[in-house]
Amino acid sequence: MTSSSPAYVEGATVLSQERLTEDVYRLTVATTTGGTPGQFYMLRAWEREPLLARPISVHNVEEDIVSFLYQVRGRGTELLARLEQGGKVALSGPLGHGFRTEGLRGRIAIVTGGIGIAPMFCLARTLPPGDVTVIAGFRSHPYAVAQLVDLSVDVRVTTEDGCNGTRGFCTAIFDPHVYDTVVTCGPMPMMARVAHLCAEAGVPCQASLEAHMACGVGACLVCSCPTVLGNKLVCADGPVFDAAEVIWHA
Amino acid sequence: MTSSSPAYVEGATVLSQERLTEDVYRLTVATTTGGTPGQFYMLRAWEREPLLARPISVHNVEEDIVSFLYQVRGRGTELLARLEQGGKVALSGPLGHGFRTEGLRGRIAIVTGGIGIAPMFCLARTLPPGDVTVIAGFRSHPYAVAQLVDLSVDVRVTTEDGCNGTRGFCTAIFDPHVYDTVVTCGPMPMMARVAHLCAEAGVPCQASLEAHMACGVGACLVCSCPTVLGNKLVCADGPVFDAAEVIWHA
Amino acid sequence: MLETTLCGVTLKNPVIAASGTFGFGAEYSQLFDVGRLGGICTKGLTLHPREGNPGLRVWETPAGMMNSVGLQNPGIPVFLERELPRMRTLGTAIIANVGGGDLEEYIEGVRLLSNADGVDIVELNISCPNVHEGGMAFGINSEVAAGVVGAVRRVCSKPLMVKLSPNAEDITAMAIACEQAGADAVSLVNTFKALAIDIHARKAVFDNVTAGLSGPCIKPIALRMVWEVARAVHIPVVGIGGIATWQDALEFIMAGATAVQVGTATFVKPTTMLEIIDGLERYCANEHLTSLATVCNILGTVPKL
Amino acid sequence: MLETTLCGVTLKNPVIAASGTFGFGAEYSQLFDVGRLGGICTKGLTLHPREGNPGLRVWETPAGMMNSVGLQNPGIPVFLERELPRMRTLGTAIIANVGGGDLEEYIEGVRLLSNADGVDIVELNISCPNVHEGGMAFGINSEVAAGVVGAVRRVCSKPLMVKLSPNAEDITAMAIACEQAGADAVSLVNTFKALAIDIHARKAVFDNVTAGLSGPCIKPIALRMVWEVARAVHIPVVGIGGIATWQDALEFIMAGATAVQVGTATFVKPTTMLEIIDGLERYCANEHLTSLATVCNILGTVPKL
Ligand SMILES: Cc1cc2nc3c(=O)[nH]c(=O)nc-3n(C[C@H](O)[C@H](O)[C@H](O)COP(=O)(O)OP(=O)(O)OC[C@H]3O[C@@H](n4cnc5c(N)ncnc54)[C@H](O)[C@@H]3O)c2cc1C
Ligand SMILES: Cc1cc2nc3c(=O)[nH]c(=O)nc-3n(C[C@H](O)[C@H](O)[C@H](O)COP(=O)(O)OP(=O)(O)OC[C@H]3O[C@@H](n4cnc5c(N)ncnc54)[C@H](O)[C@@H]3O)c2cc1C
Ligand SMILES: Cc1cc2nc3c(=O)[nH]c(=O)nc-3n(C[C@H](O)[C@H](O)[C@H](O)COP(=O)(O)O)c2cc1C
Ligand SMILES: Cc1cc2nc3c(=O)[nH]c(=O)nc-3n(C[C@H](O)[C@H](O)[C@H](O)COP(=O)(O)O)c2cc1C
Ligand code: FES
Ligand code: FES
Repeated sequence: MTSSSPAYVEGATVLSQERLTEDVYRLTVATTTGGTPGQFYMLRAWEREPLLARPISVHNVEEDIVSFLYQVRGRGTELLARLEQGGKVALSGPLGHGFRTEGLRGRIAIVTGGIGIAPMFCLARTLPPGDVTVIAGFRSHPYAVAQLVDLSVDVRVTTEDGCNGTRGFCTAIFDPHVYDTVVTCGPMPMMARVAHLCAEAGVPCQASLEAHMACGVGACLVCSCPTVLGNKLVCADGPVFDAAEVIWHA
Repeated sequence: MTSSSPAYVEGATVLSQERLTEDVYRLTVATTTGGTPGQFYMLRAWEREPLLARPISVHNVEEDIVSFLYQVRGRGTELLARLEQGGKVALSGPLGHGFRTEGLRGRIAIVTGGIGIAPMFCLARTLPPGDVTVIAGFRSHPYAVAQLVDLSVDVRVTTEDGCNGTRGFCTAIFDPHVYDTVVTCGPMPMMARVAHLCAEAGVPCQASLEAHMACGVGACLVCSCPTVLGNKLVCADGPVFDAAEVIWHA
Repeated sequence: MLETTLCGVTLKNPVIAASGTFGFGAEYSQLFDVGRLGGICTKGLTLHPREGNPGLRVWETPAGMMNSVGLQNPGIPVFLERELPRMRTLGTAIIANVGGGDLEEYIEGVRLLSNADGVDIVELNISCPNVHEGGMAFGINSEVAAGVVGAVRRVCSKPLMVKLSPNAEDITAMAIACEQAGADAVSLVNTFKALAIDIHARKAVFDNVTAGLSGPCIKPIALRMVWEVARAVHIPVVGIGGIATWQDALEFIMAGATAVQVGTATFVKPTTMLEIIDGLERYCANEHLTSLATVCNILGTVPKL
Repeated sequence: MLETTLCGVTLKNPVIAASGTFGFGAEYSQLFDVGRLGGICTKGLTLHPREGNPGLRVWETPAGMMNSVGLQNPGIPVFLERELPRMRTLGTAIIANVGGGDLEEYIEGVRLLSNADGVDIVELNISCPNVHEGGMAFGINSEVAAGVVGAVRRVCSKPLMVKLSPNAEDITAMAIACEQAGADAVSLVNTFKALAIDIHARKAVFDNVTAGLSGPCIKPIALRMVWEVARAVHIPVVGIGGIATWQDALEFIMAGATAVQVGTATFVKPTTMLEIIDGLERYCANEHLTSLATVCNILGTVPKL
């Protein structure tokens, strides 16, 4: 999981496609391109429509594989989900700046909402397990949690329908004061809330943002997000930002 | 094989897809929409591209199936060829005016080039076998011939590479004088030649024409072909025309 | 819920078959119940019969198609005698689309159509890119267009809808000019002038070199034009261009269209217009709208010009 | 075989990265050898830095995409200091694309670029549909455009290429006006002004309401415009709009383009331009062409205007 220089691979082979819940899948691809936690790839597994590739975070990396955890949202992810073992996928990556792991010290909270859990497995692997608490919120059935538990990480689950763990949002059981650093990924309103709580508590927080992308490499400027330092690019300056820099609710 | 009124069927089920040669397939679909020899269907088995459905002749009809014989030419036929048993295809048909079988009397020659043989199986089935000679030209390996032989039809094959039957074009072994009526389907230059030979010999000839189509029902006028009676529509006035009417080489 | 009034004519719903893509209605009635449509625009008619263009007439492009039909039609007298009576049995509004090679032909053609029982609206096509001598020539410059519309208006006792070209120099100015010259409505857009080249033959795919582009590919531009025009005129606007789903149709309505026309999408799937009607119906029900007029022209944050 | 001269500048090949889609070249050099390209057009530069537009900036459409970046750039002085030196190491021609809010900004911007070592060509963008105060305003009317081009010409010692908008009232007249005002070349097209509506939110997708459409969907229209312009002017024409394959590029060349620019297709597949170069190379070899000029502007059946 050392940082490697990005590449475009036209036909990477699908090693496996696992369906974890109704709409969440794990795709494992043979590629040596690697990546660090929080980095992402642009994926494309169709011929014409949709036009653009889709950004998906690195979920796990081994020497010669990269895996992705993703939720079917629209046409692009639906087509990704149709990939079968042996199929081909075009990918560019690893791209962007991931989590600043040098800044992750002391008691670390990883707060995620839904598919925001995707980049956290490879992150948690790099951290001392005893120091890490994952607070993961889901609408309903949780996913990708068992593998974190296997790392001996402390995992607390919330579900909106109460089918598992605490009923409610993950932010309800997240108290920033008991942590030294926080990492978050999930829907914007959730991350905004986490960022707000952390700011109040004076705890540093890194947030992995999303934006619609075209190039993924910083060339087209469509993925900008407003920060206190001006517009930044989610793909090239991020996707991970210091939450205090981001202008939430812009 | 009686004439039936056309219908649009959004998801007809594929019963079988057989590959006959490298690029020729037979697709059999469950539908009760029927059709007469020389009629065609507009087929579509993909979501967006190409935009338009593709016209394919009725190859054979039973009570609740229709089959098609087709050659992969471009994207549309390539996608048709990807259909598997159980898959779905959208079809409109049967469309157009087929062969005027009431005009097929005496000794009948069916002269085809390449995939032009497609509509001839269901035609030959309706004719008295002893009266029918099929002269079928192919570039290389013949296809869809055995089933005609099974009908006890006299079949003569030519191949351009000489791998089977007489080497050369089918028109080289076609003498119109020994027939009372002629039916032809194949590449335009070949049909033009057949039409010319028939005209010289004073033998009536019916030709099944091709044109790029959009609607297939006579609504858009893109499939016009010049005839001595003015522009006619291949989809609605044809695809089968009296060869003497057609202005070949327009 | 979907009933729509378009320049005084009541349509069952705002979904109309676009000219040149639906023949005279009977063709598609083989495949579905065309009586459910809000209306049908006839194939472009001219006073005199026309053979249309020679050579290839259709070509596919990414998410679109080009056509070069060139106003092939039997002429208005034959239409009135042979096609109109049959159209009148279809149970939907009849919009006669009329083109012309010169001003005289337009005037004479409209006069005949205007006197015909059963024609509900006359749609004046000043925007066909596929005829050399005319048609689009009238649809580029606003003053020229106003001249034709004014002249035709004088002989037209039916509601007069003018169909605009996206190739116009300034489509908003064009719409205003048509309104001032007496148009009761405008419909837009016709096809975009486009080119395809056969690299093997080293020549244009079409004998006429250029041809008209239609289909989903043009929708974003057509929608922008409809929005611009709807803000600028006070007559109804009928939206056309790449509409393939009820969501597309609703976008045009939200941009200010009173009704929509669907062309190319019918080739893709013959029942497209029925699905659009059903979808709009469901939308109204779900959103508790008594009429689509509620959501018409709602990008109103920007003031009317 | 592919070597191409564009207003006196020798390009390795006629395939250029389009402005705004390729940053300053270094971004994509992560993914492929950008030194193989014929040239790179910089992101649109303005004298003063710009933050670009707020809100969503990209939206997909059938076979295309809309963008509303709005000339976000660090300003020409910062470009010259920070980006140009790095660009010069890439080993390909550098075309500085320059926009502006008013005439003064254009003139001052071009003056700075014109004096910079390493800028091979200045591409004057009078056609950006995404900036309120300017840009496209200059690209609609030929006389207005001629005014800007003339003024800029006087301060520009580099070859001056003017980038035209497909939203121009009359793109042929526009090209002629630019030629007469001193342009050394024209490039076309920029993006088409287009609209997308979020039917759930009942408002435009983009804060600016309209945005610029690019990608394969626009190719047939862009190709027609290139053909029309190439017949009308005597300066080189650079073709842009939806080019995604070598066959597309060849169509533009056959329509009269000396070179082509590729934008959106690079997002679809980063190595698109390399494939286009390889494809053109193979084509020339197969057809025994010593230069693509042989097949440039071969729809010549129609006489030059
Ligand atoms: C850096 C980055 C990393 C990501 N990592 C993951 C991941 O690991 N797993 C995962 O499931 N998803 C991830 N996403 C989100 C993923 O890119 C989108 O869900 C996907 O692009 C949707 O494509 P679609 O064609 O399925 O949906 P569309 O039909 O394009 O859209 C469906 C819905 O998703 C929204 N959407 C579309 N594209 C994006 C986007 N780029 N960002 C945010 N919302 C979008 C649309 O607005 C719409 O509401 C990531 C996004 C970014 C920017
Ligand atoms: C009435 C009718 C009946 C037909 N019956 C059969 C049949 O039974 N079996 C069969 O294999 N084919 C048949 N065809 C031809 C078939 O429609 C075309 O081969 C097919 O549309 C090509 O589509 P594509 O997307 O694969 O190729 P494209 O990529 O569209 O084109 C590949 C090549 O085929 C040519 N072509 C494309 N469409 C047509 C067309 N409609 N007519 C003629 N040439 C075309 C193109 O010019 C090009 O040279 C019939 C055509 C018509 C009009
Ligand atoms: C094959 C074809 C023929 C057409 N003929 C006419 C015509 O005769 N008169 C006219 O006003 N528009 C004509 N049009 C334009 C359509 O009515 C419509 O304006 C255009 O196709 C855009 O809509 P669409 O994208 O839904 O097809 C024609 C379009 C096509 C595709
Ligand atoms: C995201 C994006 C940003 C663009 N920015 C600029 C720009 O700054 N200056 C400019 O002249 N053109 C700009 N363009 C237009 C492109 O250079 C090109 O003219 C247009 O996209 C059509 O080509 P395509 O279809 O190959 O993308 C931009 C296009 C895109 C997609
Ligand atoms: S996606 Fe192109 S700059 Fe970020
Ligand atoms: S394909 Fe439309 S009229 Fe023949």
